[in-house]
Amino acid sequence: MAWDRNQMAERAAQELQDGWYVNLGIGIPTLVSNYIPEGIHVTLQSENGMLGMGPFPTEDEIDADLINAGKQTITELPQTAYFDSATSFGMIRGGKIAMAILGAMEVAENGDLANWMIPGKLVKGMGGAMDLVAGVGRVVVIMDHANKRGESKLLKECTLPLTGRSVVDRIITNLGVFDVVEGGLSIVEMAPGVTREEIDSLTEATIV
Amino acid sequence: MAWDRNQMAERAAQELQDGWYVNLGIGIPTLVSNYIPEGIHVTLQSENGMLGMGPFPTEDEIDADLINAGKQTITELPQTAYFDSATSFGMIRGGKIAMAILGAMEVAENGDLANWMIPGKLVKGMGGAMDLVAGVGRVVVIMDHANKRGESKLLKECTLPLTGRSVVDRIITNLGVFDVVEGGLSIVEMAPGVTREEIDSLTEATIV
Amino acid sequence: MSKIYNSAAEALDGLLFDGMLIAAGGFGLCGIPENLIAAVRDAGTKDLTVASNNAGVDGFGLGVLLESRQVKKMMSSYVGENDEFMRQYLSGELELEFNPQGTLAERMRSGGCGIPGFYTKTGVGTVIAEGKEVKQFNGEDYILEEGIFADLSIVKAWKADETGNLVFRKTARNFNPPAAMCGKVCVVEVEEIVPTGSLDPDLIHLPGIYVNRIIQGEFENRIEQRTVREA
Amino acid sequence: MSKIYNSAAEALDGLLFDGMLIAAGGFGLCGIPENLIAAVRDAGTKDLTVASNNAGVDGFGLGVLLESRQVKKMMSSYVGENDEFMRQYLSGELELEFNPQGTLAERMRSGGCGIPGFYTKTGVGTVIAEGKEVKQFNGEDYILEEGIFADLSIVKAWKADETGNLVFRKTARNFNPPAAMCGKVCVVEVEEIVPTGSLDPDLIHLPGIYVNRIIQGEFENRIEQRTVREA
Repeated sequence: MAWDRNQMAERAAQELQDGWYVNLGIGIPTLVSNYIPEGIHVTLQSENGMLGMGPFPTEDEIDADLINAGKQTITELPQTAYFDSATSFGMIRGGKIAMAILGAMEVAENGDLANWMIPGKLVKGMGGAMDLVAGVGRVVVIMDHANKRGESKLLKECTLPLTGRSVVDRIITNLGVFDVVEGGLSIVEMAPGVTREEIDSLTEATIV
Repeated sequence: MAWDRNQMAERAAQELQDGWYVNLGIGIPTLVSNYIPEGIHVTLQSENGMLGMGPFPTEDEIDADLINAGKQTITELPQTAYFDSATSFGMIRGGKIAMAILGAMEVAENGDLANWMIPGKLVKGMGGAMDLVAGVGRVVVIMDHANKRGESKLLKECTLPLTGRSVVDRIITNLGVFDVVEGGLSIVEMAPGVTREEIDSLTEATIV
Repeated sequence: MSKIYNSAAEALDGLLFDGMLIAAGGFGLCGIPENLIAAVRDAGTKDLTVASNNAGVDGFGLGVLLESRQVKKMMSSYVGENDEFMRQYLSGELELEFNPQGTLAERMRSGGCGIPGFYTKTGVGTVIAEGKEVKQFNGEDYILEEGIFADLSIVKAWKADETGNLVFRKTARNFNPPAAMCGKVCVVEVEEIVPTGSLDPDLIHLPGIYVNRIIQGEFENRIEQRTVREA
Repeated sequence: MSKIYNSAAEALDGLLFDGMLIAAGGFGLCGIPENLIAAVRDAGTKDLTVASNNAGVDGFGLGVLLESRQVKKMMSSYVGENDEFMRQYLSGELELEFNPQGTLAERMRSGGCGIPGFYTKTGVGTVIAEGKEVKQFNGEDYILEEGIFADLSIVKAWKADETGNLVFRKTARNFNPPAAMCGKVCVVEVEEIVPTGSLDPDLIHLPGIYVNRIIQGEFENRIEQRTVREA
């Protein structure tokens, strides 16, 4: 049984360590905050200028001046600190964020990441993605193993314009967990019931 | 009659314009704040991290956390703002300070300034002087026209290590006011009773 | 010499010219100088280059300057939340220079701090690096990014005192301080102008030296994505 | 995982090694991490390079590390307020790298912000420019200065909450935030540790992400130049 979105997020939450400052991307990565293990305290950064991001507000708490990087209304926590965008990306570029968990369109076996544009389609921009992958200590990608046409998203080389070169450390897909190592990807863990043969047949990247 | 220290400071105060942010160096420049003309409001920057520097404190007001760039105890004003050293020199380097009034050992006719070290003597460092002359909008020097040996401090070329190249706009000495212009220094004003002949005989720099 | 002006139009008087570069604060629709943007539209200034993280939405924020065709070029990290932007961009009427978000913020701060260029790892090996100088530090590649020096900054703050000392509120701070820093002239709209001396000198986010003109604005405070949980 | 330690010695445990680079906050004797400096002296770590605007006075501040001969090199903008410094420097026992004050502050911030180099006009045409790359922007010369990446930052703040969010007081802020940013590890001494939630999130000078360890210090708050006016 391959993992579903929530199970992928739950598995990703196990990557977190106590005391870490973490940036979660839009989409499945956002769900990771629902599964943070007991006893693990992490502080979430929102790159528009906030450490200590809280949950969505109740209707009464909504504040137009308090949004996350996905432009959703959010809340603050007792440890929250606000700062400007130059400071925010200073801490990202400076390696102060221990981990970013991001979505992706493609990952190559050398850790190249593509997650910001598809030529010929609507291009909205990279936002903070290039800064995050260049700066944070560890980059974990969560994505489906294959695209809608059933083609592997773990590739020998990315076909789409890159977000960063050799930046991904670990990939969590619906089929398992993979590390970027010398020579290709190594299997860290397989989702329950998923076989090595399945992974081999659904993966273009070299599995070592 | 050549100007004395206080008259030089008073003359320098006439350089100030309403609304300006200004940095005053140590020594005679500090006296300028005593002569700011009525109706002219200037905000003094202290490069260790303060805008809106007030007068020295009374004995009761002394605060070890409140000093100026000369490490003297000072006070704050209603418009005061504090900031860190990177921000402070960001505004200096970025040209946000309209004018610096500084002391000098030598000024050359092309505006070169030397005011931080004498080889063979005790070298304490340039502090913020190089940043100030490189960054502020207008640099005015106040200094005696001649050194203790009677030699001109307005030179064809500086002999001491430079603080900055072609950075001085105007020089106020005990003999008069001089602008750095194409080809040398031009006389803007002479102290009462000082003659052109006196200036010529006491000035090595080309007077144009 | 008062920094306080009665209206956005008055505060922009004499500062606008065709072909100028304007840096604008805000992230999405949060903390945008909506009054000043409207006044730039009313002034009709043309061929603008606008450095701003986003480009507003249809009919609000910088979207109004796109509708009126006053913008020649955007320098942004994330756009396309409005149809008019995409129409003009795809038809070649609008130039677009993508900047990684952190690079854009740092380029603004650098311009304001007299730093014409800095090296960053962000974008190395991507289209962002094309045409940019690459330099190695400790055996790793970095690209040169240039400071942004704007003709005018338009920003939004929460409070200003009469000398222009500014305080921002929550995530509405975002690009406003770096945008304010990089302009030759900076005009600020605020929710409240307070008497000088009523802000704690230790708690000022942006000192008044960066602020040339101030207006009290009226704010819609529109929300892009209203997300809530059960009470 | 608490960031709060019981003593300066405990807070530095495991972080010190011979030959390391330490960035220290403070301007003159204002806002210096006096408790942590004393603990570094007690630990006896040798061959230190210290990036700090000043070098203390005889017997206080960084002066104590000079007396104990633990410092190999200073990176500073203004020194020589103590005789021991000058003696060691003139006899060649101590290396000294002068940095213009703003360049030093920006080099620290840059290191903390992942910027390995930036261009500045400060020092162009002076001894400071010797051996540094010169590059033209808009026809003017600028020199390349490199970011400082310290092994350890030691800084002094006024208040910290339990997560390390910091607030500084008046001109004691000075080099402390940039010094804090540029260390792999940052240890802070404060006058007061307050409960998390008691600092206003809008009014934090340095977020806790930059702070690894915190101690409550005891402070002499020595004044270098006591200047007063009549009451």
